[in-house]
Amino acid sequence: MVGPIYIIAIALGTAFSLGFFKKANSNFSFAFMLFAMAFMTFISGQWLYAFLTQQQETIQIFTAGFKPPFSISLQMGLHESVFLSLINIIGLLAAIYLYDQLKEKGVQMMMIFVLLFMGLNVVIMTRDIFNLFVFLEIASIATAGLIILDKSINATSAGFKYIIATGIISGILLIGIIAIYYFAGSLFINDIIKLNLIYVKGGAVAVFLVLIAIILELKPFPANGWALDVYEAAHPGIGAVISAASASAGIFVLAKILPIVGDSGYYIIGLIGIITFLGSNLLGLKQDRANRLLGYSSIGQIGLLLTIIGLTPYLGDKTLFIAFGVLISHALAKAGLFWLAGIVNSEYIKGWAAIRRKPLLLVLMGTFIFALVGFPPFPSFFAKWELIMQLANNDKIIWLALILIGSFIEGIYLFRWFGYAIKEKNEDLPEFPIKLNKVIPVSIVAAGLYLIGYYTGLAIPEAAIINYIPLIFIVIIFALDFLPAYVKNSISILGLAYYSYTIIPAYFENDMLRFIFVVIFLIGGILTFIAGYAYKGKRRGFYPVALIMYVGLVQIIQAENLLQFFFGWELMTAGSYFLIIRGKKSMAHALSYMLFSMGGAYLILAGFALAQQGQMSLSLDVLNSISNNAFIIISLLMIGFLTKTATLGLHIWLPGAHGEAESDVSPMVSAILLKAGVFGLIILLISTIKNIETVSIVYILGWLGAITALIGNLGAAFQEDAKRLLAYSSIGQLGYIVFGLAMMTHLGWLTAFTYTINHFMYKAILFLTIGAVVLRVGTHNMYEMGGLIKKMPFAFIAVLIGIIALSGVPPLSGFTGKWLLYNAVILKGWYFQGAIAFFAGIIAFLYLFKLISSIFLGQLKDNHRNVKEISIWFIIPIYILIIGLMIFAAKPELILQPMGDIVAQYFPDGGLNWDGGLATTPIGNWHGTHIMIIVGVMFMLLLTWLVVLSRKAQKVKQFNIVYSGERPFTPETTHISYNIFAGYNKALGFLVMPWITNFWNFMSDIIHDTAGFVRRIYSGNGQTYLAHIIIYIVVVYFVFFN
Amino acid sequence: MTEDNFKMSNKQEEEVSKFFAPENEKRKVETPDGEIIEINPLQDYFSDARPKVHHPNTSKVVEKFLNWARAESLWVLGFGTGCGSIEIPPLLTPRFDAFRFGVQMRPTPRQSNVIIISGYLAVKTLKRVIRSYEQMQNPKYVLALGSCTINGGMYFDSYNTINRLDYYIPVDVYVAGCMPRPEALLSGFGKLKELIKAGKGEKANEYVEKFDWYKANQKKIIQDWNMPDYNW
Amino acid sequence: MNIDFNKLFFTFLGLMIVLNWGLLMSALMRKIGARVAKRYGIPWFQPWVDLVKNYAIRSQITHGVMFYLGPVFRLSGGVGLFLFMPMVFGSDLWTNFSFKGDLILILYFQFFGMLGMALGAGEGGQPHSFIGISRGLSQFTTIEVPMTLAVIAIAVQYQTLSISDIVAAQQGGIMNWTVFTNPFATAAAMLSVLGAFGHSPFNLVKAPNEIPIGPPTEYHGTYLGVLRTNAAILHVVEAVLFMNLFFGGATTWIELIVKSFLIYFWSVFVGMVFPRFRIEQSVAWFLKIPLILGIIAIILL
Amino acid sequence: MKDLLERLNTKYNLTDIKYQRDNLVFLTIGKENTIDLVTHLRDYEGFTHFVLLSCVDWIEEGKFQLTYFLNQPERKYDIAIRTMIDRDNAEMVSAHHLWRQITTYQRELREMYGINFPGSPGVDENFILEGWDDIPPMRREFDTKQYSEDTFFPREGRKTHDPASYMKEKLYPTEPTTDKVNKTDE
Amino acid sequence: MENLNLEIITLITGVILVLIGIWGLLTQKNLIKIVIGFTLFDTGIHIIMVSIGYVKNRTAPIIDQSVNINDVGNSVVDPVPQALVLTAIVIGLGVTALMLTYVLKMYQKRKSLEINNYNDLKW
Repeated sequence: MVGPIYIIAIALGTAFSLGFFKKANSNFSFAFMLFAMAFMTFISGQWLYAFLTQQQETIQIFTAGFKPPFSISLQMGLHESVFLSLINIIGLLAAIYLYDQLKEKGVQMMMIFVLLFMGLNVVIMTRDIFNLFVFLEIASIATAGLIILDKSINATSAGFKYIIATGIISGILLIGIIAIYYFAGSLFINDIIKLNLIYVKGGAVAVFLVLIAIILELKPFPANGWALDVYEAAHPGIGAVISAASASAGIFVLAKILPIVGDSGYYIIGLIGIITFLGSNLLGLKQDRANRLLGYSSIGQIGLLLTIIGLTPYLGDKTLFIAFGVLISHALAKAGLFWLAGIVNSEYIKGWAAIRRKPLLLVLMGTFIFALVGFPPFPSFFAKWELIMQLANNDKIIWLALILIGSFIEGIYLFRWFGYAIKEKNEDLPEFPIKLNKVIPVSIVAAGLYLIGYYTGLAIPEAAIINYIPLIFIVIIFALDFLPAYVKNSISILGLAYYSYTIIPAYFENDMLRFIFVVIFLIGGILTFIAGYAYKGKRRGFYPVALIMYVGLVQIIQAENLLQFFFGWELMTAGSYFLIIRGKKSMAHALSYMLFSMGGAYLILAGFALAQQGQMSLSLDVLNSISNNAFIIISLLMIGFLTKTATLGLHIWLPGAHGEAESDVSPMVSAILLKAGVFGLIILLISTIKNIETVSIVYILGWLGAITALIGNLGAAFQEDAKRLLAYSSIGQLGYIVFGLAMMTHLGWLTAFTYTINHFMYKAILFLTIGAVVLRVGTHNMYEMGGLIKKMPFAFIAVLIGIIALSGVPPLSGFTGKWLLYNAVILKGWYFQGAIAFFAGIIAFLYLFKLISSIFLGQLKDNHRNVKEISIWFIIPIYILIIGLMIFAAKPELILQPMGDIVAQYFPDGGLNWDGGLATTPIGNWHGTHIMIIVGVMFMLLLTWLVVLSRKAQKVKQFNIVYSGERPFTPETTHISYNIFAGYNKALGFLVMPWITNFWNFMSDIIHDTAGFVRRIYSGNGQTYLAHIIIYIVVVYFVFFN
Repeated sequence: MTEDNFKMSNKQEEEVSKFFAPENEKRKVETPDGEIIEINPLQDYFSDARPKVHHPNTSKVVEKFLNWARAESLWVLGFGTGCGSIEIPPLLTPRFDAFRFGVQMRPTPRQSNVIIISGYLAVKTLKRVIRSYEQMQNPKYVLALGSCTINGGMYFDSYNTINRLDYYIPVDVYVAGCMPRPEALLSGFGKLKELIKAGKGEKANEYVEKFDWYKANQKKIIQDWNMPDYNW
Repeated sequence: MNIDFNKLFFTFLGLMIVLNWGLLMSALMRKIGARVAKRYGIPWFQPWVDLVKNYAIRSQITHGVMFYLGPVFRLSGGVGLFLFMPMVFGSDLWTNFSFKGDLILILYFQFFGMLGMALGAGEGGQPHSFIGISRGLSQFTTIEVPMTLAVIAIAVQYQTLSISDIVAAQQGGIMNWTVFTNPFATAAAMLSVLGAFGHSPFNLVKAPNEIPIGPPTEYHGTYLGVLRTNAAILHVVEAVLFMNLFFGGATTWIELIVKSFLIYFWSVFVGMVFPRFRIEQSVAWFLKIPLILGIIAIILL
Repeated sequence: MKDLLERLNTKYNLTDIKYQRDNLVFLTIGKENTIDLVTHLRDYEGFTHFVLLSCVDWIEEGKFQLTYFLNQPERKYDIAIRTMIDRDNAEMVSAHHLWRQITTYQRELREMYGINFPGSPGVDENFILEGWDDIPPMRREFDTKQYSEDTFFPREGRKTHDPASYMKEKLYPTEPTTDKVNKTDE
Repeated sequence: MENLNLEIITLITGVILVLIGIWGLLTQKNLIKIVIGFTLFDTGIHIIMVSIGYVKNRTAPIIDQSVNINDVGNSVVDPVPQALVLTAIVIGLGVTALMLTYVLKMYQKRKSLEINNYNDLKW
């Protein structure tokens, strides 16, 4: 094994010998330097390997043969090796990345670069506090030297601010060190630790000075203006090094000296950390320059790490795992993003739209963003999970809340940025050159993130059972992205079919509840995929993300423990986010979807954490036995799930997200995805049936559901956009489902299940059909269509059946749901809610009529005279669903009876009595088949009669209408569709005023304005930043000693 | 009466086209697929089918019964042309009460059986009358009111008022006078009922049989004939 | 499913009775209206004549399949309501295909015809039809709110969703009728019935002089005959529904005829007195007074 | 009213002033000053209400006489401004910028007399006559009776009487009279 | 004053220098003066370091004849701070040099030594 001392030796040797090379030999000198960096990486990696696999003991290295305190000592342990490896790998990759710059600047710059990493390496390894100072200084001087790499005036002035600030900080560190020496008489950290200087008068100040200096090196909010300038102005390659390597080293140093401070330091560090985390992310909200945004994010992540360190006493032995997970995600993702910034070379985040010309880079960016925010399968996901769980176990609710809020705010700007990258206009953006040496490091860190994420997952027992095989399938699909769409479509369908084949039969045997949902998810997925054949071209990126969503959904079903559930939930969210953002105008909608989903997910996370508190288990059963805080826990989880079901107040993301999505994505995200929220609610309510708090919560939930149904339907009635209309309709329908579940009776739940199945079928039919029509006619606006029945009879029939079913008119299956609903309402005694729900159901007629008549009836427009029937690939799934709908309508007992058995497990009383096809409740009965037959026979008889009477009718064309003696001239002026419910709007429009949208906008404005106001502290003047540092020290001093 | 001579000749079409409003002219539109198609409004939006003769029921008894029903249920199109239109509303007042005789007003030609040409008929109005008349369904009757419909009345020398209604649409009953009082109108309804019950209310078929003659007359005075030959 | 021909026969007979009674009733109402205006009015057989005349129209046009199906839907709605409505209480033969739990079915089946008709008229492409339909749907949705509250109130009061059972519970004296046991629900329902029958002040759906007859503008001849047949049936059946729910039902056809006449007359009576509402006025009106009455009815449960 | 006219007289050359009533006056002004006067009356004298625009065909003099009829709502004055324009190549400055409703009158005059009002919105559109291609019917050289006979299939046997003598004969048939038929229309 | 011995004096001098340095850093607008402020601050720290290592009545930590070899621990001042201060001075020198380089570069680019002219980056 190569001794760690050689790292220093090699680095120093390289740095010195580089001086001998001529400028002309820059390629050779670069190779030389690269070799040195690689060797340093190798050494640290080899130690890491040894520690991980061969139970290597921690070793101390005494320089010059003396023992401390007489000599400087280095230490090489597991932690050191991890950090060294991380830093050196980043250094190596950064060197590759900076090839052009280093070569251009020559050997001096290479020297500085190597020296920086030498400094960082020693900082990690050293156990001598003064040595620490020296190498910190070397590192920061080297950094300042590297900042000049970018010749712009901004970089220079930022570098000046940086060096002034670090100068002050190191001065303070120096005073602290010398004071420590004065009190301790030693510079050897291990010795100092033993002395407990913090309890010595004066010694405490010394320790404080060291501590604050190290913390200031980590750029705490708000004393960090100098660092932000550097992040913004320095070359992105340098920014990456500062953000990833230097910050990691700083964190390690802090951890190293923390024992000196003792337990009293944790609190202050935690406080500083959380303030930094929240403050920095908050200010990041207003930021529109990419590099500076990255700076804010970096500081925020470091703040999170500080918080984690500060919370060590509560996190116990999990601290390392959590900190490591967060740090590695941060370091790799941030390095990657900075490097990407260097490639894209755009000052403003809107300019990042250029990145999507290179899909690979976009994928990499997505990887980093999702890793930063903490999505599976990245290490930060598992770290965050453990963090939240441990905080909850230790009753640190406020910390938990603050961390989640901070993460949420970070998500806002990161996803906004990502949204710009995917969707902002990029036609007039400049081209950027793409170089292999720049892409390779980025790719390597991205791959590293996945790999480490996988292994991190293995480290948690609950996560270890997650089935990664479907994800591998997705990776394969992703790798096949160059194939044409139909091939990938076929592969995806086969994959889903095989997936269904492997898991559905088992559920059919054992668990009907999950069986229903898994059928909706997977069979629904297959059906919607069939429609994908209608698309030409490659549909880049569509199949992987769609499959991610389905895998996530199935994970939710399969989940045996909370972590697995949450894993699936986040996976589903990520996949659906990508699906939604594929729509033409859906950037803002995808963002609001993501934010609501993220907020909901964090609430769920908090709820899970509190639920498992004190139960020493993560299995889903913990929900059964929530004891304390039950009200809060159930509310949190419920609100979390309600964001997915788009219940009133949390619904504003849905219309845009579903309305703007692609034609075959809308049914995926509406008919299928929303059911995830329903499933979550069901799981929650099943588990908490016995809980006393549930009663009051479901009462509120019932009202919410009913009002959601009303507002959703009313909103739909005033839409002019066909897909938005359907989206609002989804809100209303989900309101019914929530209402049914909230009743907590047998019939109520049966209603909810019926609606779930029905909504899946008819909303899929409607969305697929309307989507297909939209594909043909090229507009969403209903008033621009009309008279398409002559051109698209199949589509018309599908929509007709869909709306008859949706509206609940007998004899189709919608009536099944309505009949159950009213029985349930009357037996439950929720009359007002029932009346509201009924009113909502009737309003459905308004929008359904508008939907079908504006599109298919009335006047055919000029430019649609030649449109064709909707694509056969849409017709196939639509008619399969129609057959399903018909079967459900004619033989409801086929599904209702087994569903009744499921519900009876939880609500044994008050179910339906079945006698053949006759369903009976205490207050009435109903026979679906008979009604179908009676209505059908009657209809056919009457039709026959009319046909006999008027078989010779003359067929006429569309303008052959009564027009008061005149004649119509254009179809546009003859077709009445726009705002046809104006009178209704006058009377009831106040109900659909965008109160809720306004509320959320107001919230968003408040946060953004606060950010805009607070960030004025960063005046751009170096002296102000110094003043910040000094004031900060004073303030923290008083906090620390109080 | 073949299909060919029913359609307008090219020359006719050209002559007519100079009066067309812009909406009537052929226009080019872009389909959603980006293809350019030409729209010919008159052909694409209007049925150009020829009206058919609808023969009475072969069974005399049935036809008699149906004629009785038709006579007892005269639905009048609410269409006022000249000064006579002011004489129609009193029909519905307690003084005259045409409802007694099964006369009711309908607002749409599709549901009406009787059109009352109530007085002088300007050329511009004639066009609307023809449209409305053609939109009525087969057993349909025309009740012409006032001397203007007979020979032009006091407008016999007007440049813009027709003189003889029966050159343009077949008239069942004339009610003379300038203006005839509502009593006379009621008597006209009585006459019409007699005609219908006698099976003589087949003017609708006559219109179809002498279609070309009627059309020629109509087109002679309606210069901007911007509609299909039969308004279904 | 074994077909009970006896039942079918009586159902058909009942349909004929209802149809003819509906036609006669409409004639009577117009006669009464005429007499109020000091006119002689139409002959009592005028509706039949009109019906025969309409079926006897020789020529017809069609705008398309849905246009053709619209009246069929509409008549199916009316006949379907009849089929599921128990007509004469205590008689096996005159209860049609009603079953225990038909109340909800009937509430929703009303829409079957409306929706079909709206679609048919929509394919006609007539702008006035669209206006009429939008008004009709707007108004009908709000009518249903007080109506539903009333229905829920009595469904809870009698703990059943079966019309027959509701009628049964009202037997045994006039004081057992819902109108006395639950006056608020009855009031709410009787106000909403004004809108359901579509007489003034709630007749702007058809508003003959404003938008020529609204939805059926394009319908004529046989179609119109079908629509008129439906109107006759529907008016009686709806009156019977209210009779069954609030006025103790009927044990004989005579009672049914008298009661349905009075219920229908109520809406005609109001229509004689009040002028027409605009759509936003009628929507707002139904959401004010009848709704409050309905809410009181629920609160009092 | 008098002082109004005095004021106007100082600015414009008014001729043929004729008082119909105390508050209604007809006056004539040259074609080129007409719109100027009308504008002045509207803007400074409060004649904000435009009543009508009419035309008389003086075929013998080869002129059309246009009359702009204005009303002053405050003091209830009416003023009618006449102007003579050439019959051949009849053209008048449009006043649609003063009152939008005047376009209707101008359209009518365009159709009925063939007077052009360049720039008036929609002046060339059909007003009452759809597709008229003869000389404008209100011009006196247009023989409307001839046109009617040529076009509208006159019914045979029409008789026209002098109402006075015809009614006298009808009512007092005992008096010996000769046949007073003036004209027989074929 | 009896207590006012050398170590206190140096300590106070050092603290005063540090304070002057900070004052200069915070208030001076000229880049050069800021750098001077920093050097003052740095020097002050060095003096503080030295003063901490000083023990009254002891000699310099150079082992020669003047020092009793057996009583080194009690007769010389602590050598470590003095060793440290050397390193610190070197580092301070490096930092100062770098700062001046920056000032030079900034001046070359914008021909101004006002720090207020270099706040393009903010927020």
